[in-house]
Amino acid sequence: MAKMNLLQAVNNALDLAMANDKRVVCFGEDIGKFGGVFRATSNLQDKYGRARCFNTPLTEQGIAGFAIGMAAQGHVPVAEMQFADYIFPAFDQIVNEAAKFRYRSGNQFNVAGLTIRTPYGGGIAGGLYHSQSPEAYFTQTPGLKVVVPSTPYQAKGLLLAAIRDPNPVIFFEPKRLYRAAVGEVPEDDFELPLGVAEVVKEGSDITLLAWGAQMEHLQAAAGMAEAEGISCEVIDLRTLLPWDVETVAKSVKKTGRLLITHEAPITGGFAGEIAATIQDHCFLYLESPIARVCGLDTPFPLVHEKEYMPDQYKIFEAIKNSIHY
Amino acid sequence: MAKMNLLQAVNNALDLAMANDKRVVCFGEDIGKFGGVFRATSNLQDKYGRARCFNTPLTEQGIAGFAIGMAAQGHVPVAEMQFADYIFPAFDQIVNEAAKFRYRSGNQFNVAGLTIRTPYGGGIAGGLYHSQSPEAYFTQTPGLKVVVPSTPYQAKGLLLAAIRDPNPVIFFEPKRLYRAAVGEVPEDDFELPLGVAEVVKEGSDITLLAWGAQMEHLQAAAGMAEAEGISCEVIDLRTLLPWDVETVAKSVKKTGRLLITHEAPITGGFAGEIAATIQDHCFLYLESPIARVCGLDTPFPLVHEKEYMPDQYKIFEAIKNSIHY
Amino acid sequence: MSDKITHELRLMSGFEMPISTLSLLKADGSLHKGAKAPKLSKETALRIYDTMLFIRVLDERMVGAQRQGRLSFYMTCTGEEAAVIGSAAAFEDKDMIMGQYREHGALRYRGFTTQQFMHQMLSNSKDLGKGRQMPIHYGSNELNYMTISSPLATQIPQAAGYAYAQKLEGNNACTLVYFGEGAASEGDFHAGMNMAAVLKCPTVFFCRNNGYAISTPSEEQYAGDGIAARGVGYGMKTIRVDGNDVLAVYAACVEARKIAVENHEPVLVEAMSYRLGAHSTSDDPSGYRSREEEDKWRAVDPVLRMKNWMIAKKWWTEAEEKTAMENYRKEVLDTLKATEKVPAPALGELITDVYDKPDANLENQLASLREHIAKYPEKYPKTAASVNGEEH
Amino acid sequence: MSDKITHELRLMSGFEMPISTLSLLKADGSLHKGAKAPKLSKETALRIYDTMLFIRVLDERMVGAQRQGRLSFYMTCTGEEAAVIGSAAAFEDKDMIMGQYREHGALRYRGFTTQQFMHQMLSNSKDLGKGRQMPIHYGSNELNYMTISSPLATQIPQAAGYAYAQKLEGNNACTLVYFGEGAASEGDFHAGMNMAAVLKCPTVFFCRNNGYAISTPSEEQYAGDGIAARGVGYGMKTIRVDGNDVLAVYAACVEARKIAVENHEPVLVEAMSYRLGAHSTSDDPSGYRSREEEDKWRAVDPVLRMKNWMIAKKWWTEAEEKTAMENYRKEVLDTLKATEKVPAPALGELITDVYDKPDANLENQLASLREHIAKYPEKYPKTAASVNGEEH
Ligand SMILES: Cc1ncc(C[n+]2csc(CCOP(=O)(O)OP(=O)(O)O)c2C)c(N)n1
Ligand SMILES: Cc1ncc(C[n+]2csc(CCOP(=O)(O)OP(=O)(O)O)c2C)c(N)n1
Ligand SMILES: [Mg+2]
Ligand SMILES: [Mg+2]
Repeated sequence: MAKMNLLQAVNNALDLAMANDKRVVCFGEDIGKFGGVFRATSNLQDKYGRARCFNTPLTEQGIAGFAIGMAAQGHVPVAEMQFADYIFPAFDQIVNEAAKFRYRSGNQFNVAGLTIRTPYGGGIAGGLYHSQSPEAYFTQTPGLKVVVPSTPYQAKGLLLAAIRDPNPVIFFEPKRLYRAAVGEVPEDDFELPLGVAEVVKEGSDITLLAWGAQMEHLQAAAGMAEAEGISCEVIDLRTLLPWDVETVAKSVKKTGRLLITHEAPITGGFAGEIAATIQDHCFLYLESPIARVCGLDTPFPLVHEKEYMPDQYKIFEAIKNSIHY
Repeated sequence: MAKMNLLQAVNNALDLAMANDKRVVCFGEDIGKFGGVFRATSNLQDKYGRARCFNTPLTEQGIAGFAIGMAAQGHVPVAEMQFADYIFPAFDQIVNEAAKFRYRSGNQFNVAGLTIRTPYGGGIAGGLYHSQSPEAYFTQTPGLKVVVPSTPYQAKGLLLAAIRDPNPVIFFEPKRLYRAAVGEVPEDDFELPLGVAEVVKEGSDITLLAWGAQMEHLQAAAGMAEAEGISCEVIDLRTLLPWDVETVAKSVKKTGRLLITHEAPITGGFAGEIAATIQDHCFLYLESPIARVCGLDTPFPLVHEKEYMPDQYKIFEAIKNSIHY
Repeated sequence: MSDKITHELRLMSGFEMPISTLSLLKADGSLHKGAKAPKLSKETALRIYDTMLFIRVLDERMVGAQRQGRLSFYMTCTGEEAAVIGSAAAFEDKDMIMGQYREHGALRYRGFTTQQFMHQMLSNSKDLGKGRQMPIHYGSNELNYMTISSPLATQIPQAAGYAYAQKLEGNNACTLVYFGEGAASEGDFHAGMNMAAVLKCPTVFFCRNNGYAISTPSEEQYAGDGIAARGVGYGMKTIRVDGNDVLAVYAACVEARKIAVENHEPVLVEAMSYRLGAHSTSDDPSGYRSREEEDKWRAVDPVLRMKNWMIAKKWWTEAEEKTAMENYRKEVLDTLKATEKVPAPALGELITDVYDKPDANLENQLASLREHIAKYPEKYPKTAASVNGEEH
Repeated sequence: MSDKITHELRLMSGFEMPISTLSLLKADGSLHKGAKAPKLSKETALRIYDTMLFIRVLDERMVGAQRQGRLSFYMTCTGEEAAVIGSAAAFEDKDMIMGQYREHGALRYRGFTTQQFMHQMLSNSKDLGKGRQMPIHYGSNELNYMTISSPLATQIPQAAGYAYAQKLEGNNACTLVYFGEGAASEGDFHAGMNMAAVLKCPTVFFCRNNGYAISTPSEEQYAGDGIAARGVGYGMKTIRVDGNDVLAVYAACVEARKIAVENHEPVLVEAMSYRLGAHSTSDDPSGYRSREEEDKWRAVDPVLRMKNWMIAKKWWTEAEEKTAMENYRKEVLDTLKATEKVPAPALGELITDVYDKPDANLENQLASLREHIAKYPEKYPKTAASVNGEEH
């Protein structure tokens, strides 16, 4: 075990992936010599050469298309989108191409090796275009896997699993935690399974669900609630597509209550999908409406970032509302 | 009143909009001399000249960006995306630019005049790339309005309202109904309000909700259910963003049951958002889980189109399940 | 950037010299004065020409079949056979081909059988694509021919990436990617061309400039000197050829492949041609172009031009032509007829290949669907039988 | 397309003649032999130079303020002042300017006040953008300067559309759009340039080629003859200028604007320059480029070059320079200090301008938020006061 922050965990996972499989190739804007604007790819060019770790021209649609082509050939591209806010020019390549590659060809071709990494989320004074959490834009797309780690440990284990998973994976990294989250991470190669949620803490009164950076707020709120005698079961979803309905439903059948939180705007966010599914699976068990504590239905505002964010106080209030419904 | 099919209603709305406001300009791939691959813009170039109705080069991101620029200047662009399946290259311009234009500038600038029209949906043997219903990709985006008509009457009234609405509007046209849906449409200029759902038929046992082409299946299913003595309240949502929570919630409080249907894959589709919101608003009134009858979580398959579609039989079965829960 | 400095203000308004077009073969099948024919064996020439004839027949018969309602959709290659087949012939089997959709000639050249064409177009259980895409969206892993995807130009940056991976692999293979002059307006074109140039990908970009994108003529598509001028702008070796001249196309592509594979760098080939038929069976060109224009191009038919050359070389006769055409007509129609009896893919294929394996969610959706179909078998005639016991 | 035919196979591998760079002014402020200075009044020259000095001061002081934590973020124009301000000066106030982000010199030239700059950078209630975007995302309707948007290159097709609308309006105005050589790799660049050329939009595309996109040098950005070569490919009148030569920039832009407005067609100007500072305050260039390289470019400083010219013309003196710099330093720091006291925008602004009016959903969200903040005022210091009665 070693102490790593989330960024180091990502860098370490990439390093191991490249060391163990020469088909693994990393590229994106500024990721070469410079090591990326967040330094997630530091030293990789020195270690593995320019052919396997390189800067691309500034074109997200090109990066995604290029990565798809490499993956179709049998290589294992790990492409970086500099910010999740800038993934949209690549949207067509991701949802129309990568996601449908295997299906449309009757499995003649696939992009098994494809992974797209991108830092997402607010809390860094980034305003409209350095704060978005666009995961729900991708969860409507069969064929993709969508993964969001919340700790350095998860970042390493899930990223290694994502790179090796035989399906295209969008890997959202919580950039607010890049340096802020520090934890013990095994130095060896290891994987955490995709599609499996983690029950972080058991409890009996309410199930609290989140992923990525939002886990921090969720756990703080759970702490506040526990202090008032509310027993919280805390779940980290980890993979959003395909998501672990079973673990969540099982928990809600036990607690009778569910709260979901994400940073993205509430309307159309992934909490809606979860709520819709769980009210169906757990209808007779629910003691109060499934609560969603999410971003407002506005673009991400710089100056009112604090007010916009679904923070621990908002979550705590919603927990109490749910309990006292 | 005149008998028109949905295509004629669209063409008629464009014609009136161009006649009444010389700032209205139509463009897109093949929409000029040829009148569009579906002929929605027939005769408009002859009538209003090449400067106001023209072919563009083949670039959806360019079309959207160009339209945004025109709208920012104060013109009223009505841009066509040839198929909704091909709207994704324009995704960044739509969700990062058009949707956020007014907000990010503090209302210094806006794209009030912008409307993007695009034919969507299956049932025409189009396979993966001529069948998609991508509305939910846009309903996560504050700042946009998303409108889907289901009849020639609505097509005209809503399109005229969309063109004149002081916000960017994505207008999805149900292409399966272009020629199949025929109805009485006022010849004069008229508008139907955006953001307001239509209660198509009152009933007391269950609320059935859809939009666009799916209304046809929904009404057929309602007919089957009524024949078995189930009284259905049928609602056409018409505008998906911002959507009419009040009308739907009021109905569900009365009937105690809700079924939502759309063609897009169930996971991440807009039915999830509606279900999540309504279970919150109507928790104590619900007598059975909110049902979603939607497309499967696969790309749109050509040969199994019939099996994939949420047709009247699937809806009918789901109505019975809900009633007998 | 050059170090060329000027002190006189002058805007460039085009090339100092417009890009010229390589042309070797005259319409009568003889060589232009000064033109040098590429090395082309009789065997290869016959294979190219045979493929041309097959494609002519296939296109003609399938358009007919579509009119009869036996097929939902079709697109022809008519007028562009020399560009498509002449280019494909210059590559090796190990090279990947990524098409736009109008390049079934290249696929045929590689050995796709008449039967395979029919399976795809009829979306049956033997279609390699499992019936999921519209007719003409062929693909074959065995033949290194990437499955066609409808969204335009997406294959262009993919071809750069594919070729880059081939370069890493070190097996002296390259990628040949086709696209229309219309698709070249997409952002993906720019992204792919520029990346290939900067990252030195062994990709041959082959633009079929056939004058139209559906109804949009090339004057409404671009204002510059075609697509070739852009290649030069990307710093890419570029050549423009007469797309109706099979020798010019072949010669340019042999050279392009050589540069791509030996220098590890991309090459752009722009073939000037004309789409003689409608855009697709859903289109009617009389709404946007004249008969006269079409006739002008019909007079420089690429197949006829090659035939004249072949006959002049005594590699081909009118009698052989007649037999070949008759045989292909019969083969195509017989195969179509027989293939109409092949059943649709099993219902289970609805959920395979979304992921490497269906997840629990998809398995549940399929199970519900099976139950539903069992209740309403008459509403789902394609799959009811397979649900009722014939399938597990 | 040209009718030029060749029978000899030859690939083009670059321009027959590389694109030359217009240069008028030498580093010492004298004109090159044979160079003709553009008509530039003393008044305009002084306004350009004054703007340069202000921007130098603003950049220097704001980088400092950012280091002190008084500002979250900043980007400088250092090294590119001649390109940005020299170009803006060639346009009329009615022309729309769409920037990328490094063109605050153009905004200043139009009259944006020091106070307005500060309001924006401090995200306060007087910021025209209502504090929603990061520092340096200026915009002013009054000054026809479109609000900056972070996603790169999106403004390029928008500028084509804006200009097309100006043409329809018939008011002899055009759109000037700035972008970097990095942004020119985006698909939107291709889309916008090609559309402007085909649809004859009065847009002047101004590429600031400053050698880097964050850490990526231009050799890893493109392989061709810069961005100018692409303009020629789109059939667009194109000129490359020495971006550190204010006279060359100004002269080229006067001509470009004339062509755009009179002929209704786009023009591309590529200004060759260098980003002397870091990409932004979040960047440290020592990780990817050498001091020597920077020094080479510092030696051809555009502001100094203009100063030398102004002094030679007796339009400017060292004494005036000293006073101007001192005044601006004081003005900038005083204004910064005073502006730090201006309160944040009211909470209600969180939901305005999403639509023309907030809908019921947004009103409800705001109402809940107010209630929440009233319960936890200490957690939301920026807005708690406004919730507790100071605001309705
Ligand atoms: C992204 C996208 N936009 C639009 C279409 C619809 N479409 C199909 S073919 C076509 C024209 C293509 O023209 P070109 O590239 O010149 O090829 P050609 O048909 O002439 O061979 C269009 C607009 C599409 N398939 N994909
Ligand atoms: C679509 C998009 N991708 C990535 C970024 C992140 N980014 C901001 S500036 C920049 C470099 C831009 O370089 P260039 O266009 O040359 O302008 P310069 O900074 O040199 O003035 C990058 C990659 C962005 N803002 N938008
Ligand atoms: Mg074409
Ligand atoms: Mg730059």
